[in-house]
Amino acid sequence: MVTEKDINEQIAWAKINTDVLESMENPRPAFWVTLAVCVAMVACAVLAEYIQYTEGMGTANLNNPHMWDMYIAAFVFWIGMSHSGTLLSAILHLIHADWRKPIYRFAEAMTTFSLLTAGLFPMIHLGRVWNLYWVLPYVSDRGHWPNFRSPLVWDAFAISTYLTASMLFLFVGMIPDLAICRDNTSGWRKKLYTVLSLGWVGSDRQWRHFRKIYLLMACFLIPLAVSVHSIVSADFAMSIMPGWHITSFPPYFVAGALYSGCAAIITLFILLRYFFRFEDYMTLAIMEKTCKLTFAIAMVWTYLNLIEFASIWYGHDMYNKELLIAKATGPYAPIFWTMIFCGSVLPFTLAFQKLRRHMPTMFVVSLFLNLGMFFERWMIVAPTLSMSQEPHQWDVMYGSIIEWAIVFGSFGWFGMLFLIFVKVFPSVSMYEVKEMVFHRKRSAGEEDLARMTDHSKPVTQTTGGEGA
Amino acid sequence: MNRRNFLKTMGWGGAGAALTGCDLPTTITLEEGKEEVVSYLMPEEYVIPGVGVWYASTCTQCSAGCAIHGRVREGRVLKLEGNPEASLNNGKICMMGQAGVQGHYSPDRVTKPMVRNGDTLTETSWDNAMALLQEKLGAVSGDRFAWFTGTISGHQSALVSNHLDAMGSKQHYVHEVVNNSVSQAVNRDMFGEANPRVRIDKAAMVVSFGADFMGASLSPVHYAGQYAKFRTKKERGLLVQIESKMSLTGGSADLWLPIKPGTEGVLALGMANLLLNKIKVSDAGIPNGVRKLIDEYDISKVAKITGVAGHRIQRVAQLLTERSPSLVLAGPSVEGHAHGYASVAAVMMLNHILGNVGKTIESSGQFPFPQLMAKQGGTADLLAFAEAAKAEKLDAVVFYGSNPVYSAPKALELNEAMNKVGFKVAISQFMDETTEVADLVLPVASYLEDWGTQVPMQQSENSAIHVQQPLMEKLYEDSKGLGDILLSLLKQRNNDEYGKFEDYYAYLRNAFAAMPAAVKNNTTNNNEFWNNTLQKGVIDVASSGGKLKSTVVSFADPVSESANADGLTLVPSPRLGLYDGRHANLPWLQEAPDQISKVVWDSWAEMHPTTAEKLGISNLDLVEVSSAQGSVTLRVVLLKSMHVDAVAVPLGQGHEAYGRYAKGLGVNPLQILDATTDNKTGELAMYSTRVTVKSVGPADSLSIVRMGTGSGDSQAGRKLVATVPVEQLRRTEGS
Amino acid sequence: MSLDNILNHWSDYRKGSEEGGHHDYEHRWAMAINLDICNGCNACSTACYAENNLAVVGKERFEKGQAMHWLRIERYWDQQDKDYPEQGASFLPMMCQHCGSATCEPVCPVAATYHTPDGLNAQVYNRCIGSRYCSNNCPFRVRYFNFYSYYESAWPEPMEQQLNPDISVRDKGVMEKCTFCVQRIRTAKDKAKMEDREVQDGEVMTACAQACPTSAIVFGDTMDENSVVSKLWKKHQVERGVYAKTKLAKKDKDLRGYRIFEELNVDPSVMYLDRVREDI
Amino acid sequence: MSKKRIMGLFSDFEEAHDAIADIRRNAVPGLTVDNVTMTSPIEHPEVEEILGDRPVHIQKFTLFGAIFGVTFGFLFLSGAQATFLVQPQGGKAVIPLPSNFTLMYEMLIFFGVWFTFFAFLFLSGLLKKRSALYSEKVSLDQVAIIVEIDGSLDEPVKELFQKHKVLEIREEVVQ
Repeated sequence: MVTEKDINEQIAWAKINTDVLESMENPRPAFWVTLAVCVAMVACAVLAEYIQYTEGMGTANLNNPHMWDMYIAAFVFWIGMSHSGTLLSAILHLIHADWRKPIYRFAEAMTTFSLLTAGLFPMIHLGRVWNLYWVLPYVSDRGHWPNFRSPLVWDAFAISTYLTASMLFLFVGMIPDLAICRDNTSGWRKKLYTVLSLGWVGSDRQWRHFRKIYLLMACFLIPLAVSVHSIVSADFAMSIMPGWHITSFPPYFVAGALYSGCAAIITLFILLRYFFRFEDYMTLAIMEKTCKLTFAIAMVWTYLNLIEFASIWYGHDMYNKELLIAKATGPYAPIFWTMIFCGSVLPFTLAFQKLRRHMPTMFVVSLFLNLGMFFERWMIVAPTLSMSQEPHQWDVMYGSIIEWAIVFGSFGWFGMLFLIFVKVFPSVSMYEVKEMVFHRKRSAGEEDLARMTDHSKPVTQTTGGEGA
Repeated sequence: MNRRNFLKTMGWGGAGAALTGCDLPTTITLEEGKEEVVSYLMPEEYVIPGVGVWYASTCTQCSAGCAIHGRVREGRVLKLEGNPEASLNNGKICMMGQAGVQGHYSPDRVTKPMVRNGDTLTETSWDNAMALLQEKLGAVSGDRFAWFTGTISGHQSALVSNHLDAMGSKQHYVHEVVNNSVSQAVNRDMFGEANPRVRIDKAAMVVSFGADFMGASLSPVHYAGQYAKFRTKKERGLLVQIESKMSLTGGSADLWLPIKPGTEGVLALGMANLLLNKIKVSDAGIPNGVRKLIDEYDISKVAKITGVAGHRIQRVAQLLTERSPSLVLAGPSVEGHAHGYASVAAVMMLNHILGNVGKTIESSGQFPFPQLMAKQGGTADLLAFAEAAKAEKLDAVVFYGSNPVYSAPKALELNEAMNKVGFKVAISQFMDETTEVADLVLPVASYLEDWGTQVPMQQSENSAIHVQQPLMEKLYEDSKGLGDILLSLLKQRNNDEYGKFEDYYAYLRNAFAAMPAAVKNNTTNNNEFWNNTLQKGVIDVASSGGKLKSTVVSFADPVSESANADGLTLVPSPRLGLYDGRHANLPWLQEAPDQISKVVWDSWAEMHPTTAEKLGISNLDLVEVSSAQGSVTLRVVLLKSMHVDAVAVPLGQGHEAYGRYAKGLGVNPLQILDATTDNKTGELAMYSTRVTVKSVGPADSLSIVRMGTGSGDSQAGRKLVATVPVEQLRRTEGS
Repeated sequence: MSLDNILNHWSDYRKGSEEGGHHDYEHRWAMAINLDICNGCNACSTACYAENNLAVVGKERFEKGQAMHWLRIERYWDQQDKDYPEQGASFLPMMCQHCGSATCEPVCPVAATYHTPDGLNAQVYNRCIGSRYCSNNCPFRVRYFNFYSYYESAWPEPMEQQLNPDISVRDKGVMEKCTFCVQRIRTAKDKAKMEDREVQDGEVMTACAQACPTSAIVFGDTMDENSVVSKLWKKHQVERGVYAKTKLAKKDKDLRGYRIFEELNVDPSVMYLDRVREDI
Repeated sequence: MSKKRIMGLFSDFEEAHDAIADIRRNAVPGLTVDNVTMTSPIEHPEVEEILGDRPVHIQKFTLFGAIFGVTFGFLFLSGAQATFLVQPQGGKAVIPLPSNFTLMYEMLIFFGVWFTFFAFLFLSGLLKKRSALYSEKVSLDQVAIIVEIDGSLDEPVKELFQKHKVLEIREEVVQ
């Protein structure tokens, strides 16, 4: 069996530049339609939030005991989504898996924007959002500090650190590409890229430092990403509520985060491939690798789910056990089983090569994987509140239209930011694709060259990279 | 004016007035009663801005007449609490009492006198209103004039009577939905007193046939206090509650026995049978006819009729003899049948058999001022009123403290009857259903703005008059105190005697000055006595000792005539809270969940799940409850605290008027009651209406769905409220 | 200065509730509720509305679970397998338990709920930002959130005149809960201080304890050994603290005193006495 | 004598590599490899090797940042906690180590990342005005070798470049 190549090494460097720069100017019309839909969703959410802001949180159907609901589920969802981008990029960088190169840029952008989306939810959900800054540790003349014991404060620390670090990681990795953009554009774009490329010229000194900082950042990001989602899980695990106070939550959350992030990468992969005609870069081979990775993570998630159920089942903690049974058999059972189906059964489609290579199928599957992951977050947040220690306050609650509008709107918000980003910034790392092509070609050796050129002819005259 | 007349004017008239009197004070400083606007820059000595001061007064939220303290700060009354000086309620008040401030501050109060102008009521001035009254009442005399009130006591009651006398009428209709009129009749016949003093605290065992003494009863706080003693004394008292719908009191029973509605008398006879024939208690004093009746009801027959298991009856009867003294009580669900009198008599007879009279049922003594004693209402007067009005025998009626248009069953056709009353005056605080059809509406001050005296119906060991004083200035200048209105009315008829009192305050001061010295601890300083009284809120008056007889009257067979008819028996249960509907306009009470069903802001039908299953009804369905008189549609709540043959629809909701909080909520079960009456007393048989129930659709019930296997009704295996057997208590805390 | 402070008090600052924590309590207010004489009549709850400016939310919001009843009466049916509840209903007045190791406290991000030297679990409305985490972590679910600006509709004129000026009316976005009538405690403490004496037992009565027609609720200071509450706690061998040893110290297992969810180690300040029923 | 900078653009990376190798072998007397800068469109570790050992110091800043983050974190948190005794404790200690450790961990990374980033900006010579000797082709696919020389070495350098198939030569005079 012939191993399919991740990328055609014969691709001309100039074509790489042209293709990527072109994408920023001239996407398919579907791009604009998607962007318009996203903006409309944001508009709905803004309206809903206005109502909620002026009238109160009750408009979201929140109540005692459901003080938290989809806002927090969405918060965890978006935080989780943010994980794959940076974490995968960093890990794959460390282990020199160079197939990450064409896709890591948008994955990291996804990280940043899902963090920016996630960051909205603590605000949306806060009763008195105008006092949000009280969570931050600043010196006040009244001697007030936030409560450093609170996992919510940990969240504030962790998320701001993660947002900073992942944005810097994205930015640093983009500097050489920004220089390319600077050199090939005019007008406002030129001004923007000139400022952002920070005077990058590609000198050996810059490259050496670049290599170092990229490595160091990657080293920081891996433990950071793990800690961030562990801390998000601490919002639940540090409580004493059944279904929340679970030891396996940190790894479970991290696995779930990677899972939903990978699924989102597949979704965006397919979208960008279509919008920007990136078939030469976002190849099926890379798609397959991403799918295999997603499948592996799906199985880890499934395993951790089973571990959680088993430890609850054999732990014989009354509150936890009755909650687990209620999740599977009570009013929320349809959601529970959808979660199990989408999270543990559906990923088996990723195990089949035929399906993996069929973009429409993968697009739908990846959306359903994330639907399952959204339900997973909701199944963590809501049922515990529905059914905690105090039976008098047991209740069942579903969100109001306001809550739904805001949660839907968050997808619009994310989509809007993401689409604007990929329109303004190169969504495929040009310099790294060049590196990839360069190194692969070298290692492939000349003897293979002839065979390879047979099967995909260079499209344009190759002007560079023809080292002997 | 002779002395006798004088005493009558002043409310001290009647049999007990032989107490030594005292002279009318020579000078009355009316100035003291004047309300002045005081600037807080120069506050009165006793007003400290920022500090609340407690003043004594009396609660009129129900007719129990508990003494209260009101916290007044910056001229506003903020919070009511029980007055610890009063042995009746010992510093406690119930939820209705707590919510009194809400009635006072209600946004829906009538603020101006109103006069009928075609279909609408238009605002008018007091002068015009009084002129109209002068004109209308001047044209009426004799029994064509009537007062229609709720239970009323104290000097206000005396003045109502005096006004009737001045009008030459004897028609005082006193109407209360929550009453014990049938029991009063039985008590009078068997023990010689209508309201003997009930001593739950002294009893070792209480068997209550539907007597919700801690709920909607004559004096819930007083009985709750007794109950606490009953439960916490060395030998913990034992409570058996027998009823068709679990009442608040039933919720606290050691043994709650559901009984087929209307068969309580039979059960009592069955117990008597056991006591006399099995346990061989003496049958002295039981008339032959009754004895024969008792013998007819052997245990198996009784068990079959009542649906109460034979061994339960036996056990209760056995315990009744072991735990002495015991106390057997009958409540409204026993009274409310055509054979109500017979049933209550059968129940109360157990007290005679068990020798409880004199031990746990005591004489309440001779209250020295009968004129002030509560005129207790029932439903017979409502029927009488409806009949008289329909026959166009009434030209002018003054309504106060009762809402007959709301609480009369449709069968009485009261709406039409009201149209036939020539001139209807409503002295009212709110636009309730009756006030809405009145020709003249007089806005009355709230009880927290008004003077008055109240004499509790059920007195504790120390009989007392509870004094009601304003806790703040009137919120609405154009409202008038009840006493002031009464005085104005009396002045129109008899200015000689009443003209000298500028207002009701002056009248009361005079009255207190004229109070027999013995009651005043022989003080001669009337100002001091007045001040002390206001401070204390309570005047102890010794009731001269009375003695109860213990006899058994003859009564008919208390058999339920409809026991085998189709359908279910409707239990129109009153609630502590909305009571008979008079508190439906108090949001705190609307928002306080019903103690048993936990429903708020609505009506509901309460049924046993088994019954519902048979009828194809599931929990929270919308059901239609129909009697021969009409139907109501409401949500159903399935609870096992119901007898399978009964469906309860609580009182209180279904107002078509009565302000923003009451209007349009729920249904009024009183409307669909049959007009059956008790054979003996003529009281409305409220608990005997047969109804059919059918589901008319599922209700929107999303917010009540519960998760998992448990529900909010179950403790789901937690230890929230654990129940321990009494033996354990005896071992650890007993003697 | 701060470093000195840390170093000098290190061992103090490292004490958790196992060692009694870092509190110098002046009082430890507590309750004892005798469920045997509680008849579930709701007087306490209504008194609480009157005393604490609790908003009435109306039918729709109540059904949504957005009510503000700081003190609610829970009604349970035991003996669910029987045809009829022959031992009546089980009533449980449930309010904030003012836990010594309150789980709501450590999770508040802005320190809006904290423990006072009076042993109260205080809620600082002004500081609250409405994250609602405290309520989520309260096993008793006794924290109530202002989901709306309830005051706008709860007190139409002139009803607002009834509001207790000793405490505030809360606006939307703020968590609130039973305070053990802290305004009454404050008043009593001020008075005692002015008269240069200790607060006497019985001087502070919460609105619910005051109202209870059967006097089922007893309120007082457990640090005052002669208070009724102290004596009741002692009599029923219920001790403060979170460790099993304090629980095992209960020699007579048949004594009726217990605290709800004792196994969660939150050290509630409300002791309940079992309901008693005579089985006949 | 004025100094000069000469830039040669190469399309063939191997030739560029060889050109530098020649300089290293002293092909142009007076020009050492220290005066050579190479700019390239991609990272070229193997070409850079020939430039000799040019150390990178970012990691030291990273280490410092991390240590600072942890120490500052602990002192800051404990200091705040020790002066804020009304803080809610819920039975926990005033200075609770587990939560402080969690936050210190975050602060370690936070400061580590920022220190690294600023060190990068500072040490890699970014944030400077680009010299005129920059070809946009470098961002596409060509390698540039820039040498800083005395004016006299002009010719030998150009020759060397030419020898290695230079595509274009540009120069500028440095004061």
